[in-house]
Amino acid sequence: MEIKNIKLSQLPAFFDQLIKSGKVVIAPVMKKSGKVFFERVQSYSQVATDYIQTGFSAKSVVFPKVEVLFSFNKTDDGIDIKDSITDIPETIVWGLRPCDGSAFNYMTEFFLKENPDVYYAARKAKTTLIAISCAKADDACFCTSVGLTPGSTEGSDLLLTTMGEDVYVEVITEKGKAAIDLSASLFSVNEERSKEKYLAKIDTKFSLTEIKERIKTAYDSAEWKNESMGCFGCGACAFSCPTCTCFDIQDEGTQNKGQRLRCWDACGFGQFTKHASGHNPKTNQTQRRRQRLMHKFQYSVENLGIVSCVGCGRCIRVCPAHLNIFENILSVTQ
Amino acid sequence: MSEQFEPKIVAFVCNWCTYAGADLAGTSRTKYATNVSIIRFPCTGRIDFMLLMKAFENGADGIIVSGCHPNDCHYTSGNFHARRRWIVFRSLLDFMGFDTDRITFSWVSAAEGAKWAGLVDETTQRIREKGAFTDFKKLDCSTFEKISHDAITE
Amino acid sequence: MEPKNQYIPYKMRIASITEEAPLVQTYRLEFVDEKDAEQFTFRAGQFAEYGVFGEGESTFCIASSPTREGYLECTFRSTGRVTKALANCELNDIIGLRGPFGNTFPIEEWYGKNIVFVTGGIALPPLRCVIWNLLDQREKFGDITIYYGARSVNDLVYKEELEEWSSRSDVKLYVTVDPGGETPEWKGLVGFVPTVLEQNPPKSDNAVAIVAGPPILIKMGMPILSKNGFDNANIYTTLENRMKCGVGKCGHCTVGKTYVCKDGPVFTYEEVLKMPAEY
Amino acid sequence: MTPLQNKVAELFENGTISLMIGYKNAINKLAVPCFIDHATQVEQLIYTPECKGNLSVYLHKAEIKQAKKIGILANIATLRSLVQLTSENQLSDIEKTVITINAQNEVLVFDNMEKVEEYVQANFPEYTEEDKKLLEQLNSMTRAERWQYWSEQFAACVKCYACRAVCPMCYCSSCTVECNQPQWIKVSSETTGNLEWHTMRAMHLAGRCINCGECGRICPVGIPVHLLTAQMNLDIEKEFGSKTGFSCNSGYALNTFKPEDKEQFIK
Repeated sequence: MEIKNIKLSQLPAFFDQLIKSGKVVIAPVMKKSGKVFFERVQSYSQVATDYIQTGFSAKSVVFPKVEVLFSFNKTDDGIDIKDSITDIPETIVWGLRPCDGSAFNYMTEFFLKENPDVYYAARKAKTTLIAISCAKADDACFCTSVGLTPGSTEGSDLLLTTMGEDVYVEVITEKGKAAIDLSASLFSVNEERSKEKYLAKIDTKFSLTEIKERIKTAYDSAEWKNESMGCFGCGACAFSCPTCTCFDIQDEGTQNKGQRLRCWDACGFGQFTKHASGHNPKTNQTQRRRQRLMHKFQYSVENLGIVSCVGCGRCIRVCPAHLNIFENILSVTQ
Repeated sequence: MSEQFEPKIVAFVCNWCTYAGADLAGTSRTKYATNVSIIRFPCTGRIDFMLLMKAFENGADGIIVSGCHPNDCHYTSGNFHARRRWIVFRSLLDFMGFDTDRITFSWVSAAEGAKWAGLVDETTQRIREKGAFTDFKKLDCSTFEKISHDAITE
Repeated sequence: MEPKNQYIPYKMRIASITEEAPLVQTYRLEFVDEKDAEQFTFRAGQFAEYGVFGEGESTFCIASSPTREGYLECTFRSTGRVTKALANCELNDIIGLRGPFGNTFPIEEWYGKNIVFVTGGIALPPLRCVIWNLLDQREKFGDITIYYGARSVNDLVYKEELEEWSSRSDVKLYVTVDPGGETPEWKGLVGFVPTVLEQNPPKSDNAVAIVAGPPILIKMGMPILSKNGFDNANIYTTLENRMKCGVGKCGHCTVGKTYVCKDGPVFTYEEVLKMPAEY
Repeated sequence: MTPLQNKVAELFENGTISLMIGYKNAINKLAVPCFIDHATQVEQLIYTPECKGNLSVYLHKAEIKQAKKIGILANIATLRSLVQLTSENQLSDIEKTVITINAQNEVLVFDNMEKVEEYVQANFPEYTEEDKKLLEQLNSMTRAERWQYWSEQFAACVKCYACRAVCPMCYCSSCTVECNQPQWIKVSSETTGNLEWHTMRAMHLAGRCINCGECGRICPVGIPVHLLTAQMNLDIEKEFGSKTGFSCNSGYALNTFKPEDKEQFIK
């Protein structure tokens, strides 16, 4: 891995080069509500710098909340179908956290390993991820418990760590290299150093190896009921989660002209598994929340070998009932 | 000669008064604007606000909602309930910044064929001056552009 | 090579429509594009996503046998938005089809064995595909026994084919209707499928059983067969959960870690027992 | 043990309640709902200014209803929703004991709704300063500005339906958004559909919303959705003189009428 250095004061200049490259730049922006969200920006002045975590993850860059799969148009001699994969712009995501970066690793594995998803593939190929390591954390952060750190490089293309007046730049992939090559003169050579001192301190909440072992038998735990009692069955946790990939396919328009869309869906919704006959295999919130948590820590490990929770803490922060995923996991694996 | 904008007006009317009033306007050969499409309901109490939203979503430029005068409801009180609902709905739309002038509420009895004709003429003229209703379309353009091209979270 | 876009449907023309029962219809579908027809192959047990443009997609098994080439058939009951729109389609209308998806019944492994089918209601279509597949190569199999039940006489599907099967000497057919669903003319059995199965137990030696039906029939039927000496690995079922994508992505059909759409829909009782009972 | 914990333990011991819905400590200094079914667990119970969540929404849950005798720790908003729910005949099948803590930090136990109603009427809450300010700001805008404001807000909505999920008044077992024949509200989240969803929600809650503000507080994208129903309540009070969550017999403003209702816009 190549290590570079850039002066903290030069970051805006680097950012301007990214904008000038004509690519779409998505960065965290502080909204009026005081929450920070990823948004398309035009200059560095719009970018929020003082925040712990964005409200939603950057997954929408590769897995938008609504995506047109194809459009159709009935004609005299049949029906025209036009897919929508063309026209995806080159995109740079600035300022995502290392946990979010590693979430892209999971998403890529999930979407592309088996039955590759062409829409994801097309978007991912055109996305560059510039991560910034965390100097601050709050009680909801638990990346260190799921095998990551506030300075993990997994999944990102470039990782920036502020060290006083300097920014320590880890060039992880070719895409990252291409990004810094846009303003090569701003970067100087640097040698590998420990980032430790500049990273947020996050206590581990549990031992991942132990949890992975124990959750194998946790399905029947009586604690699920108690832990899910507070769950309202909304989709806030799933929609804000960087690794939740469930979606719905819906047609909009008329039978003559319209679009087939895919849009985010959440396993917490009561209707998520309901059959046309009215039969619902998952009748209560206990089963639904168990599915979500077991998926993160058990099923994705069995299917893909990856724990699909990255410890970003978003589901804890957005939960209307303030349910806490790591406390839930701890209690059901007791 | 420049093409004049012809608005699409949807009228939600009750079966017993306004529909009969409109019928009277027709049988009396009263001339009035042809922009209106009438949808007949058993009672104004049945006219759900979502129907009005859907009409706008599907391309209406203006809406007329009309039924029996107070105390004349075929079902005794349907229009009283409707009136309360309209008061609230109209103030909600206003609070959301929706142009409430695009919706005309009225009482037209079975004998008021002339009132009906005048109401349609007046509404058509008002909407014609306002121009096409594009607020919803603009919203969709902006989100779809965002969704498919910018791919951003918000 | 670019991977195929799995969300773009084939265009299918409705070639014939058969009324099977109240609200239940069978459509015969033919590919609009001949190139698609050449490429498309499937095996017994697989399903597809049938879509009405502008309304959405719905999931059913392919009801025709792969041994009958040149067309596909699907049988569905109109209950929801999509199936109702589908039922409103007319002859020669074009609908979308994605698939085939999922795994298949291991028919080659069954050569020389006795086969028992247990099914109810609108779950006969997925097994009809298998039944014809076997009947079209009848000599390769031992006895074929079919248990089929429906809510009422009217609700029995494929009435003509049931006639045909019952008149064949090489098929043993038990047709039953739920108590109260019989008509004065009804000469068959009356009783729920599991009851009929218990009263007329199939022989388990050198046999495999296939159970398909509403979840309740699967949950009740498989233990009965198991108790009758069938090896759990020789009892097959086809699960059907709510599905959207068909390719193991959308998450609707999961039973624990299992995606019914790509790991199934065909499972053995042995596999089902290892899964949570969320189907 | 705090007075609250003592009181709840006592209620368990004398058999008044078999399930207690309260709050316990959560991370980031927040309070999370907790469900206690035995006197030995009462030490988890807290009551702090952070206990904002409206617990009455849990009374609609089948799992909770199974418990025969329910104790519920209620802040003033929760008390109001209990009153409103009672007036809508939603709580008649539940044997409940309501516990609240007043401004003097005394633990009060109400064993019937008349007492709750009396307490609510004596302590009827005003709109918060923040909400008042926001409403004033919005009302002083031009129509076009308000449209702009709400369009931007609704564009951010992701249709997670958390606003519906936390609302004690949203108790329908099947919601209009889940109806797809016809599809009233689009499933995908785009602005018109989002606007229709919020319009529908506000209309269905107008005159029933008890201003707890939960929907706005918990919105993951920060849309102040509670302002819609808050404004509706102001209008309804002005037009029809009815207050929500004020009396157990008041019913619902849009479910009734007066022949003398006034308006200026019906021609």
